[in-house]
Amino acid sequence: MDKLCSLREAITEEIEDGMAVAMGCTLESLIPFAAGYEIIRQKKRDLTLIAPISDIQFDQLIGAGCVRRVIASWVGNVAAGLGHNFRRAAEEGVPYPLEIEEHSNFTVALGLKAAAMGVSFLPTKTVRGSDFSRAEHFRSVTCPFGGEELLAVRSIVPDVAILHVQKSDCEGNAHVWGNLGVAHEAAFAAKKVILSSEEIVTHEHILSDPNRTIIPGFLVCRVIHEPLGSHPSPAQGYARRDDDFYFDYHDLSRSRKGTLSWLEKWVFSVKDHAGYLALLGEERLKGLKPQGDLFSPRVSFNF
Amino acid sequence: MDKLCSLREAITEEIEDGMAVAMGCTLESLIPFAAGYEIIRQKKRDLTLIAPISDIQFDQLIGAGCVRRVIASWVGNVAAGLGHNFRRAAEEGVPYPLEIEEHSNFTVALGLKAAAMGVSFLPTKTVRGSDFSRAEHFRSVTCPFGGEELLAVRSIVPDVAILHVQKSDCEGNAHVWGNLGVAHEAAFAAKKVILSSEEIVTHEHILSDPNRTIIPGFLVCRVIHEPLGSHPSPAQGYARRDDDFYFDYHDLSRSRKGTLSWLEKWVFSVKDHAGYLALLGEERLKGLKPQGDLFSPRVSFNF
Amino acid sequence: MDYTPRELMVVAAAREIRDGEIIFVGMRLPLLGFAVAKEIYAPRAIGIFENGVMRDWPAREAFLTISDPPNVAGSLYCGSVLDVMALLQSGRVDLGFIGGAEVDRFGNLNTHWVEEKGKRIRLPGSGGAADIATMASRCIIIMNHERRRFPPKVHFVTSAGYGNGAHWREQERLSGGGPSRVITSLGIFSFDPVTREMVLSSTHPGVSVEEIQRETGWPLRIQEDLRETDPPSADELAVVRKYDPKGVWTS
Amino acid sequence: MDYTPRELMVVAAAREIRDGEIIFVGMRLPLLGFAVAKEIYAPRAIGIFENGVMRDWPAREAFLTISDPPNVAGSLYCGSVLDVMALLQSGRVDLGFIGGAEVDRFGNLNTHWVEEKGKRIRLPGSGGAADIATMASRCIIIMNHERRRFPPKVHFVTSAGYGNGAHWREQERLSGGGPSRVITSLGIFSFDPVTREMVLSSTHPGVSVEEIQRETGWPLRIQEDLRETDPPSADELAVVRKYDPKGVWTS
Repeated sequence: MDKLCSLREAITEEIEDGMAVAMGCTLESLIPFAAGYEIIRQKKRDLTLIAPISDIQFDQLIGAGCVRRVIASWVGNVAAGLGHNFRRAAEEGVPYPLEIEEHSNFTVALGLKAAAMGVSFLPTKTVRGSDFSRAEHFRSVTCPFGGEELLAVRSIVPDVAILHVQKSDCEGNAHVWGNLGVAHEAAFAAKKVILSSEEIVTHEHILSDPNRTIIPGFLVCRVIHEPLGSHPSPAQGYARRDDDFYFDYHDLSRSRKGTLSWLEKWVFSVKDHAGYLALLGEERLKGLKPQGDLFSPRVSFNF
Repeated sequence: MDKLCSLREAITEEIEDGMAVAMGCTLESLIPFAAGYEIIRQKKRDLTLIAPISDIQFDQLIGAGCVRRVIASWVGNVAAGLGHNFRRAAEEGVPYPLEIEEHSNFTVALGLKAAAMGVSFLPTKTVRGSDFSRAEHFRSVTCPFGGEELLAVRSIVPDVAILHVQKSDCEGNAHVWGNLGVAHEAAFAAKKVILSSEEIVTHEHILSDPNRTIIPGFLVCRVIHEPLGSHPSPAQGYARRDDDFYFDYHDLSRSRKGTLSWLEKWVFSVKDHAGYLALLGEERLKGLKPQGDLFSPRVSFNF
Repeated sequence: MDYTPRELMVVAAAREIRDGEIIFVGMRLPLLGFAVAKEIYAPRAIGIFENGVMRDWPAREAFLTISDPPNVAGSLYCGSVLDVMALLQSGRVDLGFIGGAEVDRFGNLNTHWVEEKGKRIRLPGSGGAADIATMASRCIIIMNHERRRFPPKVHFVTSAGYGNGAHWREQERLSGGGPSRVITSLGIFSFDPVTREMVLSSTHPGVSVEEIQRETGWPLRIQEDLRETDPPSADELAVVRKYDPKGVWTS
Repeated sequence: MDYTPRELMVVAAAREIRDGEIIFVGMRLPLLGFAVAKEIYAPRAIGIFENGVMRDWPAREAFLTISDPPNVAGSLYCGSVLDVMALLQSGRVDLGFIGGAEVDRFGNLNTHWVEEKGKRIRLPGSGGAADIATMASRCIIIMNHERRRFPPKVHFVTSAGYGNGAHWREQERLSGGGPSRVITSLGIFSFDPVTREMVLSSTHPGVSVEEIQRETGWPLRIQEDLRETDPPSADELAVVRKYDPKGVWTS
């Protein structure tokens, strides 16, 4: 079944106000920024965002007023520091008050893994002694064998996971490489998955390396062909990180006014991701093109 | 650190009587038969064997008198049916009585995963209602969130995991592809790992595709270069399954005497795996060579 | 039309697969059934295997175990046991095929041990069968129909069906739906929606109810509109023979 | 010899790494410390990153986040957050580097919120720091030494050190060993083995005890044999500059 569509169509039809959306699940790379921009453009509201760390994506969506709640371990600007919109929302309720379900990287991963595994919790030894471990999504559980007391992490079930991948076929069978973060867990935890992909490849291409398939297509509802759809975050083999973009965002988002002008320029004034890339300009995009000769060796599936 | 050695040396120095050994963890493929034969040759005793299903490997080791206990979900001969030596040990204590920790495929995987994760149990919904779920390695645990009652699977900690892989460097960094079974879980659960490998590749070769690394070398104590070390089980890209070998074993192992003569011929009468391969003969080995042109596409790690 | 009893069983299994479903397949007859379904009724079905392999098309080459290279090459996804079991536990597997040495009137299966002439025979164990039986949305049991394999109560419950009937699965909180059919070498059974007892719903062509009763260890319950199993169509048979040209599984 | 305070901190971090250890690295100074250690003291150390990457050699190219392509290419292992956290939880990570906005006298770290002029400032949160603090065999805390960052008690415990001291970690059953050192821009601290209080063990060249006391929010405890931190050797400095030629992290 061909699931190819535009980002606009995917976000219009699959994302409803109030949904819990996992995105930015590979940490600082392959963040589905283009999808995030489209969510902002369509003025989705009251979303719950889920990820360990997704660099400035959560800050952008919070600043744009799309978010009511985050389930995360870290929200900010990884290279530059604090997330100004996250701060404004958490400190002053601007543009909206923000609920925060506090996690560590590990506990977000465990919560998603629990959902992916179909169980309501997973036990862990982590974050004992941290003040945020007293929150309601952590509870004590006793090992029925040794009697050891562990912390139970409540499962985290996204309504949707949005992932940017390197290769997908039209059915959403996707090859991903590089650091995987919690991408696999999020895809299997979510009720449905939206993929944006650097390349659309043939089904046969996917089948020629089934070990590279991180997401099987039967979990996926929409596939968008969106090269550079993770800009400014990197996509191994396809795009370097656009560091300046993060620093510029950091500077401009210091004020609410600056944030609004940033959003106007990069999101609202352009129609879609093609418009965004045009705004970045060819020269800048050329500078993000990977160089080198680092290819994986082919392996044999012969028999 | 170069960990290359002979199978004889690895088994002599790393396997002690009474140890818990995970082997055959990729189910019916990549079973480390050569390592199993060396364990038999060295007359190791009182081992606990761990795997979901490892085709005839457990039956061989039981028949050879090496085993006191199995932690498994299935012991037999996958294509031919029952495991005669398993039966004799379980029914009549021949050559030795056998303790069986009964599992399903999923619960073996969960027990190993618990150990790999460093927790004493993992919760599950499986095998409820099965008579073997009343055994002591399964206990009830209540979810501290919804109050749901789940089954806790006790962690399974192998002293050693023995894995056959397609490629390893001298330090034990290993690329594996095809079905992965519980290989990754077993490697991370075990106190140490022994690898036999179809190919020894350079360290640079491993680093050129880090997503293919299923076992990082720092978990590994010994690496053995042993082409066809999984015979008669298949190694994707390197060897087909030798079906007749399993059927012949099945026929001969029907009797205790037949088993002893099988062991004499294929294990004790040969010095090592080279001798075993010589006994199989070039013609037979040629017939197991993979054919075709099924190679994975190269992916780019450029930046 | 000429066909073997096993070819009929394969086709009966295939007819149970709906398009788009995720199926825990296994080897032998269900694998062929998956092939027939894919080629005729259910082109979008996905077959998953307990070793971590997922396929959207059955392999063309013959093989004896699910981890054999022909079943791995050209697959959709190669991962771990936990990956596929996670799908099962999270309720995403629509259908699983299982079998065993014994099945009883409530669809409980035994692959642990049986008694023959007063002697206990040890069998291989669960494998993934107990996982499928517990958690798949529905299961189909495939069995050779012999009296010793159809006792009123199995010696040991490896893979739970409906326990002792009625609300047992709900009481024991099994997450899957339980067995929906038993396809045997003689006929096809479904389960009474209230008592959860096995009910004969069709007899294979040329098989009498009496013969089935003779090979069943409890008084048969028979569906009111008992039918004869539809024989394989030419199309169905063509697919079976395409995937098992030498009759390794179906002769 | 000419060096910056940060170069000294990098070298001090490097000297804490023993050969063959598995280290949770992180970005900035610890990443450079890992490079120095690998090239000089600890050629067999393994660096792991919370995004799932494991490396046996630091990347030569500069980069700003652990998921940047230079840190991925040429790595040993690329997996998941759970893969690396499993190593931590199973007690196999020897050392982790962490930092924060505040550290207190028992080595507790805060990256959640602080107060400035009566106003609450929201910080980014734990990331992986709480995981490392709880479970690594030992942790090293790296901090700019400023009085507002060294309160007697942190506003919020993000990453637990020794809690309120003495046997707190054992009572709370934290599986890791806790912080072993605090490397600051002014000196190096260890922890009293009984009270678990931070103890000044060396002052950086040119820094007085009085200056450190001034920047510390509680009465300093000072080790009897207080030393001066060994300045970077030429070899150490050469490696720092090889990996940070433009002084992005160390100027």
